[in-house]
Amino acid sequence: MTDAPLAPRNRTRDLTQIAVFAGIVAALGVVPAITIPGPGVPITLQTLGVMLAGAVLGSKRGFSAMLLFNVLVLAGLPLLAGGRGGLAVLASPTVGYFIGFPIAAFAVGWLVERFGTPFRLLPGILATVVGGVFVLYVPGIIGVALMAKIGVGAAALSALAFLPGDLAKAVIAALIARGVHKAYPGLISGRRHRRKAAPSPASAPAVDA
Amino acid sequence: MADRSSPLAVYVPGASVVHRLPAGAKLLALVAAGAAVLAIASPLAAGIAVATALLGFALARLSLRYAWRGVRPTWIFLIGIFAFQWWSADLSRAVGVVGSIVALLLAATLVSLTTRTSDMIDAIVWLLRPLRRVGVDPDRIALQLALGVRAVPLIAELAETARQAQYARGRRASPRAFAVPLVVRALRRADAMSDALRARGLDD
Amino acid sequence: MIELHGVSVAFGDGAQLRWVLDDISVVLCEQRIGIIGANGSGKSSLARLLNGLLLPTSGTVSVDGFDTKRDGREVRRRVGFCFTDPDSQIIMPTVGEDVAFGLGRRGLSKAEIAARTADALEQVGLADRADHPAHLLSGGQKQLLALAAVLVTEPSILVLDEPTTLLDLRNSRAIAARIARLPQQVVLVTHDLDLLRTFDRALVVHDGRIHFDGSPSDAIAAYRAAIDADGAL
Amino acid sequence: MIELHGVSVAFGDGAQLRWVLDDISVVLCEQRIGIIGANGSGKSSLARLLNGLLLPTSGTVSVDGFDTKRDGREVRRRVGFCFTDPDSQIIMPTVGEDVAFGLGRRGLSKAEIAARTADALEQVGLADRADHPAHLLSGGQKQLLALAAVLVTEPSILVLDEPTTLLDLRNSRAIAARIARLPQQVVLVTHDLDLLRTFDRALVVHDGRIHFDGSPSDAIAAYRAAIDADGAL
Ligand SMILES: Nc1ncnc2c1ncn2[C@@H]1O[C@H](COP(=O)(O)OP(=O)(O)OP(=O)(O)O)[C@@H](O)[C@H]1O
Ligand SMILES: Nc1ncnc2c1ncn2[C@@H]1O[C@H](COP(=O)(O)OP(=O)(O)OP(=O)(O)O)[C@@H](O)[C@H]1O
Ligand SMILES: O=C(O)CCCC[C@@H]1SC[C@@H]2NC(=O)N[C@@H]21
Ligand SMILES: [Mg+2]
Ligand SMILES: [Mg+2]
Repeated sequence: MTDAPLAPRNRTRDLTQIAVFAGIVAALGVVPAITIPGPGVPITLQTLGVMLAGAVLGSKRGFSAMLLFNVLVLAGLPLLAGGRGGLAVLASPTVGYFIGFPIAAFAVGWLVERFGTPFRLLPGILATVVGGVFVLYVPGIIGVALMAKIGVGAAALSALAFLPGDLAKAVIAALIARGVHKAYPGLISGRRHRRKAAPSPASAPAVDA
Repeated sequence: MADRSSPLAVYVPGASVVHRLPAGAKLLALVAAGAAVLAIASPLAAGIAVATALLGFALARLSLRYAWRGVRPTWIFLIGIFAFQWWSADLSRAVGVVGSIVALLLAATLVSLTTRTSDMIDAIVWLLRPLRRVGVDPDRIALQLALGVRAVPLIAELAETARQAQYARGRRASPRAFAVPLVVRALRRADAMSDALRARGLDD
Repeated sequence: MIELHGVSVAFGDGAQLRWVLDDISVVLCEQRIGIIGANGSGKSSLARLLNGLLLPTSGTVSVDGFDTKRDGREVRRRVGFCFTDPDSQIIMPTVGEDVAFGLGRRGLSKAEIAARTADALEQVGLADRADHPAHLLSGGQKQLLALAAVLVTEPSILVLDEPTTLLDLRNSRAIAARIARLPQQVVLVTHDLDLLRTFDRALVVHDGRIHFDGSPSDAIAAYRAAIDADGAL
Repeated sequence: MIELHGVSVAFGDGAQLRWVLDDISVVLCEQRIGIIGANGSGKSSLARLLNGLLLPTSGTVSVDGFDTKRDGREVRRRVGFCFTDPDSQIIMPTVGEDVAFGLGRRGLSKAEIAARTADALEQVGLADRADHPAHLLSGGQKQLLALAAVLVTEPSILVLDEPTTLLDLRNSRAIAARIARLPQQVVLVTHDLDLLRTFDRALVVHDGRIHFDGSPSDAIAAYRAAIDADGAL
């Protein structure tokens, strides 16, 4: 930690970090989304932000960041891909994915915390894939099935179209998260790798030299 | 630099009836409208809903340009939904569903345009007061919401300057060279904002 | 009154430990105090100690008898702080809301909040901008807004970390004039040596220590001498 | 040589359209050119036009005959740009990597990149910080880093937007001295009027137009007069 003289736990900084990640996911919504034929769920870069929120901030703050994002959207800010916002989102076929955002960020963060610090790439990818793809798809598919009035099987099939893109995003998110944790250590409070004889050159605790 | 005409510069000052309505009432009306819209499917009902929302714009003395701006970003979606509904049900249902979504978009836009963010946040906090008993701190939530609203243009600006800085150095963005410093800078920004908050006595 | 006793600050840990301030003891009670010094000498760190944004690694900092480590809240109520970059200080969307924001949780009536906000905006010349989107102000106006947002909370001490760096001639004159009229005690970190002319006292920070402490003109001379002694970059 | 012909720039659209620069025609061929003016007058917008960061809404900008709209890449190869806020320019995690970043994809050998990087850091006095995390530098050090990162790419024209705002006396002197020695053509936007003393030419931007164009001392006088005429803020 570079900020030893600061108060050890800074609740105000939690708030601003959460806000900033809600802002990052909003910024990713500016990238034009591609709507594929079907029930009207777009391919969007925002899932990358969801994974990042969990992988960088951990479970609780990652969850809060996405919850904040969702509340801002529902309050009417046009932050979803394509400039959508407002309560109308709850009536759209994407509602399940939308509700899944905080849950997915939590899952990614929870796994990253289990895997401990320093952040390592392969476990990181595992976390973003499990949390940011599979956990997200469960509410997402249910939402599509309900809103588009089609069966769960058909809805699940429609989600397959997202899989290649989302797997790529998961890898990119983990790569970015690794860079961020290296440049800004101390974000995840997970336990340090115990074995101090670990041969990994990345085991130096402080800023990379 | 961020596009400064982004729809986030939401509040349009005014003294109309709509402006003066309590924010809490407007929010509750919006929630009710959202629920009602789920039930609407007929073109007639949707037409009435759209007309009602437009009447609200007239009462607020806001030109139709503002109304259009609320719907514009969504048009491609609306077309998608329209086509899907037409294909899976029929034309009348497509008109009804899309019309009801447009009505709701207009209503949400109207509330945003006539309500100061701080009033909106106060209203949300007021609505959350019952949760105080289960350990929710409404003031902290208010602060969190305000910070979220602030963070959106802030990050957009950071992203734009980062893009320009790379451009100025003659290199294209690679994920490592763009995203990592951007997120780190966003975190530094969060540090600076939390310092500023604490300096203004807004910590716990 | 601000007192520092044997204050040291280190960043990092282990092999990367770096002492940024080294055994500083000083009592600040004059009305107008300037802090100057080279880049990286520790000025901002020193300023941040004064309202508990930064806590000393060793030693104590106290404001009107309140220790920044133990009574952070009391300290921050007394000490207002303005940063160099006004953008990170803006929280609410419009100018008026942003100033009023600092008055929340004080049990003030809406009318009183409005009155105080209007007053603070008046003081910095932004009275006609209350409904203007805050992030669309020019750099200079943002810096004035940041000052208003701090003044509205009526601190008894103001710490300003390079508040005029982005300003043009007219705006920096306006801020300087505004600072001159403030009733509060002011601690000002700056590279603009002209700003200190009328000050009561100036500290030169060098390499984490107080290299000189005295009148502004002597301090400026000492600062120039120190730089010349170090040789050109 | 930089040429602007009938250049106007607008931001926003519809009712929110704002003209920020208005019908500017000017040829910049002197070695040292300063741009001064009030906050929000359009200096940064003008500077950004010069390397195609900003494209004119109408009119043309060309550098050595290359149009910024059509030949953006050629223009950027010739024109190096330094922003005011050094934070937004830091791309890589450490000081050395950040400077080296601009040399990527040029087919240089690793050894050559290392040599040039070391040289650029040497020039701004950051040689001993090559492995330091870039975002933990002090503000002034970051500005020096930004300058090194641009110099390393060896542009033939340098556009600097207030590159000394965060710097102390020594560093701003050092940068001024460094700028004076540069073989390149330099266009410098600044609020620090002293920096322009030795310049060949200075433009005063006011309200989106070139209000004055001539020798630095005359330009400074014209700028002061314009501010005094406008009255205090
Ligand atoms: N969080 C941090 N972690 C590690 N080092 C830090 C941190 N903050 C500051 N430093 C280092 O402490 C030293 C003093 O920094 P400080 O910001 O106090 O300098 P300053 O005198 O304000 O400089 P400037 O004139 O450039 O603003 C610098 O070398 C800086 O790199
Ligand atoms: N992307 C943008 N969108 C809308 N308005 C803008 C944008 N960029 C700049 N402006 C406006 O254009 C005007 C000129 O801005 P510019 O940054 O060129 O001024 P400047 O002379 O560099 O000021 P300063 O001395 O404060 O840096 C300002 O009023 C600014 O608010
Ligand atoms: O914009 C919304 O309302 C939510 C969009 C959800 C899109 C989902 S998230 C998982 C999957 N991957 C994508 O790229 N798009 C879908
Ligand atoms: Mg400083
Ligand atoms: Mg500028």
